[in-house]
Amino acid sequence: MKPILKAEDLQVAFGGVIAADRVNLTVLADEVLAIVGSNGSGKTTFVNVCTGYIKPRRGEVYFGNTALSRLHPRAITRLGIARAFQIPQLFAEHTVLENLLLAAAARRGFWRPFSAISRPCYLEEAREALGLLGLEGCASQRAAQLSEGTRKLVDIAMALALRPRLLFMDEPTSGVSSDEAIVIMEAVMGALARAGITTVFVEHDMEMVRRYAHRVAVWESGRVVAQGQPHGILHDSQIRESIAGMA
Amino acid sequence: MQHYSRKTASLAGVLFGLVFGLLPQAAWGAGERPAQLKVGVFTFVSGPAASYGMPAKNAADLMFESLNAGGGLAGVRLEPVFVDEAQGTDAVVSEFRRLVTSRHVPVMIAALSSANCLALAPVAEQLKTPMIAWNCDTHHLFLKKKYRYVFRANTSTVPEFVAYAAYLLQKKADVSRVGIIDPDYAFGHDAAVIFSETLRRFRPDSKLVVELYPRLGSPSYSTEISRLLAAHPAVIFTNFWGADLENFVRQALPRKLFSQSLAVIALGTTVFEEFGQRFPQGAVVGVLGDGWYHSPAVRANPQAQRFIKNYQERFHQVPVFPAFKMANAVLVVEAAYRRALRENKGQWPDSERLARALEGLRVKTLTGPLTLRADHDGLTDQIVGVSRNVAGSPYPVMADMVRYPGELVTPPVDADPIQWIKTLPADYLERLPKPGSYGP
Amino acid sequence: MKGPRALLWVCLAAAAVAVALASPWASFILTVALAKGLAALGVALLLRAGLMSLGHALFYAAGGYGAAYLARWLGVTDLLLLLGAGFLSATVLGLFTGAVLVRYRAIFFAMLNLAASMVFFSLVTKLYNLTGGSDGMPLPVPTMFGLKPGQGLFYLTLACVFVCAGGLRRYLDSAMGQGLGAIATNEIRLEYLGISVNGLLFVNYAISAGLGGLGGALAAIAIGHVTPELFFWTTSAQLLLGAALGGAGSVAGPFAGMLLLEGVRTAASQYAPLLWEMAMGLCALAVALFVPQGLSGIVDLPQQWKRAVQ
Amino acid sequence: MLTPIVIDGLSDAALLFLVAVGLTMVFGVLRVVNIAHGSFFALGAYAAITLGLWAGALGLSQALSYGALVLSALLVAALFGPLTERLCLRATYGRGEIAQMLVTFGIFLILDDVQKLVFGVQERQNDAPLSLLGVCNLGGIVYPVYQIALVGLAVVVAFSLRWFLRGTRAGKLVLSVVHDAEMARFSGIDTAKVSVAAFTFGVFLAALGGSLASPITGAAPGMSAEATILAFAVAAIGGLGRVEGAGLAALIVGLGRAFAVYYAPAFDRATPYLVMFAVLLFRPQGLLGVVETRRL
Repeated sequence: MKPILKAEDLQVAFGGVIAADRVNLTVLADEVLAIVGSNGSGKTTFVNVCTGYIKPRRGEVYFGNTALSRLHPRAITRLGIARAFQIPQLFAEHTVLENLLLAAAARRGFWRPFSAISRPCYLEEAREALGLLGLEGCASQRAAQLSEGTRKLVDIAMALALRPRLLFMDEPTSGVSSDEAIVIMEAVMGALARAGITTVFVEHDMEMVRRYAHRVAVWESGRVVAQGQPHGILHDSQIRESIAGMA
Repeated sequence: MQHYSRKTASLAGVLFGLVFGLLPQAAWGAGERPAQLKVGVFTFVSGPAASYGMPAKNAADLMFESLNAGGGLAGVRLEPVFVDEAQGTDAVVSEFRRLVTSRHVPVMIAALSSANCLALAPVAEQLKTPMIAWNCDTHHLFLKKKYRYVFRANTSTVPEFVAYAAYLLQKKADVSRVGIIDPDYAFGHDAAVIFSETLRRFRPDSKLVVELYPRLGSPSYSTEISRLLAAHPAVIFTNFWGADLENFVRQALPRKLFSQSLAVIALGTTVFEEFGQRFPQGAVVGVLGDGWYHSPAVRANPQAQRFIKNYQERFHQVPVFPAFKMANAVLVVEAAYRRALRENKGQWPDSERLARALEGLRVKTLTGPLTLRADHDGLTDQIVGVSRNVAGSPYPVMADMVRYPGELVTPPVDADPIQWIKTLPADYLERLPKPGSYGP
Repeated sequence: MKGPRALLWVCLAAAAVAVALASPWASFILTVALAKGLAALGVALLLRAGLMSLGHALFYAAGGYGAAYLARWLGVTDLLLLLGAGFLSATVLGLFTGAVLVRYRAIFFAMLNLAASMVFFSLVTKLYNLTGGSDGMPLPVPTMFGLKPGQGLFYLTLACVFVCAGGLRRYLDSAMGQGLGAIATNEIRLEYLGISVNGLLFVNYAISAGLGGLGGALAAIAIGHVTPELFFWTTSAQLLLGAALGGAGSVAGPFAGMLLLEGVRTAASQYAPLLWEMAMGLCALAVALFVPQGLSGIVDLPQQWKRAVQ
Repeated sequence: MLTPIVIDGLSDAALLFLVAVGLTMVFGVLRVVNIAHGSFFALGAYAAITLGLWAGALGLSQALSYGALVLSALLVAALFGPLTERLCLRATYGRGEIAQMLVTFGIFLILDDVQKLVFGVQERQNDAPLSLLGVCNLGGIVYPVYQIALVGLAVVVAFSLRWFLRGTRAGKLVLSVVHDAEMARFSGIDTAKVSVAAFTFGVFLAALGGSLASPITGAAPGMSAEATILAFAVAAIGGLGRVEGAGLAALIVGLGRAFAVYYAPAFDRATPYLVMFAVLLFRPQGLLGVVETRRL
């Protein structure tokens, strides 16, 4: 398989704390990569660097041939990299449908001052993204009124509505009951597979990793200490020990 | 989208309510003698300028009361309608329009601030409503524009500040090094030019060593006072007024500024009462006109004496000159109506006739003669003197007074004022009355 | 739902015209209030994005001064040209200040706008020879294609209000308009949708500056005079007050807010001339404490009360 | 020439600090942008002058007028602090700055008229405190001692405030509410009480600023608008909520204005705003402000 994203020699530090220490990692096209590691091992930092929220001190991330480290999140988004957040980032005062409409409009041509956002073509796309995750029922609810699980789904649906080539998901099931988590993951992963979107997800729950990841990268103190098939990695006792503290 | 139209509906209700609430309340029967004569009076009753505007409002109250007590104008009672100028120029213009069109006020005494006078004059012209400026003194008011309905019942900055310079020159004061500290707006800048140009006309060696224009309403003048002290000017000129003047004088007094330099505190008489005997001695002071409550002309005028007595009884203050300016403006309105009635055989004048009656009107005001010239500007005398404490008075009096006749210190109609100053005849100073020639 | 709304606007216009015909003063005060409403509409636009400008008097004043300078330098008296000059000068100024200020949020945005307007206030007052200082500058009685328009200014203002309100209504329904509200709730998500938040704010800042300039020019022409007071922060506070009174929720809000303010001020100066400030203050307090959504929230009140009772 | 500039700058800075410190404290504790701040400043000045004049009229020792300066600030705070907080401000907590601005602007307008009704429109002054201490000669220029003493007073206010906030139990309580109101509530602190106390204290600081400045500045209509806007500028430059920042900002603006009066008088008026603009451009949080970053 072809590499789609390549991190080379990444280094990030906050004050004295090293959050990424010479990270080299490749994401392959069409794979589902899980990132695991204990709290503070640098997983979210990696996502933040790849999506432009944090600038690395050294090193570079390439998306195809494009270097990402100097780009704004919005520029990276327009290249085809979308992101879902650990804490859902929604427009709280808008309805779910309006949230999705904004995402659809953002992809198709946002800067049209006099064309209504509720145009059929945007509506269709927004509904489609909602449908992928089974959210049709709450389309007219205000985002602020949703349950945490639904907020997570809407957050992911917005990322999906951008029709990215690569999607980062930061702990899609954290803060959600384990019953709900399975339902969410089943819906999300199914939708991603159908849409053919390369996915990187940060995950605490090894069960989820075992079920959905094609490949796993293990983080420790800002480094990738191991990567490979979920089976091999998750059975390595040393690695299990190092990530034991996280679950 | 339902809620939008409901909102719009409720807003429409609000709009309708407002709009009809504002509709004029009465129809206007023109021509005949009204039941009462409303007079618009524009002054500051709030904000920093209220320290000038309020005495004027008080004066207007007294004057209208005494006019009504004397039977009003040919039996018509007068009623002042006050407008606060502190609402801002747009509101002042709006009120002017409202008074004219909705409340049928046929004549206005407006305004205190020069900005408001300049803004209201074209409106008065447009609405064909006689307007009598009572305190604003920018000489730009009548300089380029000719008005049919706008008159000024007091003088402009030119005679006012030529008078102070002339007084210094006549007294042969040392004017080689002059320091100026004026408020930072037209009044201050204009006065500085007029004062220093007049000095330079007769003493070309007179130099401006320091020129400061602190912002209006500065709470502290410490730095400015230090600079004045360091520059050692022989003369310090200021036309601060109101709270600014009090602050400046209070802060400068302990720092001996006024013993180091001869001070010209143009509006000093307005704070005599506040400072009492602490007011700097020997400072050149005046009243921007002839509105000095203790001048021989005022003492000889029983109406003025009554006014002062009533004012002190009611407001527990002496009437400072803005009070006289307002009182005199009310007298101008009265005189104009009386003249119009006389010239129209007792028929009540419309605004056109009233405006014609104001042309060239001569009024014997509380403080002296006033003429409305051909350019509609007022012509009055200028009283200047020095501050002096005398036994038996809790606050200083004006001593060494001079009363410059208006026509001697005012440029002729249509003359460019600065050019006029620059070409004053060499014997000009000798032709003026001498300091100390007026009053005891 | 388009029908009833359009009908209401037509009724409003008819009411305004009727009042203006009944009393020339009413047409004047309506002109000024609606002109201020345009500026308040600009302020409300930024309020939607959660940004509070304490310096929008800058653009209101720039509109007035722009028109005054055109008249002073080139002797222009044509109403449309004067308006254009006011609108353009404010918009250009808005483009410059906006380019810098849209990077700031919350109280910093408010403060920087305030600082910008106060710097201009100081300079306009100070540069006496250039600006007329605190005495200000006159504007000519305007002409329209060589004719004296009389009531024309009022109708033109009304037309401006309708064009701007209608345009803005459509704009607010667009993605850009909806994006404004999104800025208030979540900028980060907007960036991660590929939208430049600062770019969007910049566009809106320019629009709001333009609206301010248009309103300022209309008011200045109606009043016939401009003074530095227009730049002072209390003018900004008044515009903000009008916008907040009306509520940022509908485009009619700022106009209603400004009309209410002018109405209160006028009524106060008629019945209690010494207490107009207090009347306006009470008005502000009442709305802030009891009608948090502004006038456009009044319709929701009975429901809220019902809920409170239950 | 430098000595008078520095002295004038310092004494101006002292006044500016006294104007701004209450505003910045209230923002720091309550996150309230208080437009009515200037009104309390002006009320403090009016109260101090009135009390001082009364004392004088009653034939009491003139030295008592120094006591009147503090007493009047206490009175204004006791009268207006709890009332304003309970009746008006409390309803706006958590409703964002716009509601707060509306409420405080409303209070500002109302108090402006109250001032006018109670104290009239003529400027009021009582310079007994100014004249009692006499004058001194510094660098060839005469200064009133009170003006120099005011610099010391401002420093005292700054340090006692620092001590209060950092060194006393009450201060720490206040700071804990600033730091995390939610947390404070969980640990059993009555945040409502702290809010009233903190706002009243802020009003006290504003009124104290006004009363201490009053021997120099007097009191007149229009004073509140002026004070509010200056306080905003100084507080924003220093970093809203930072007492030390207000001190630093007052120094910069004060010295800047003094230099402007000597070398560029055209800009003295714009100095606070130019400084504010320049500082906020490069440090939007103000000189000593802290940036709050958001975690994703």
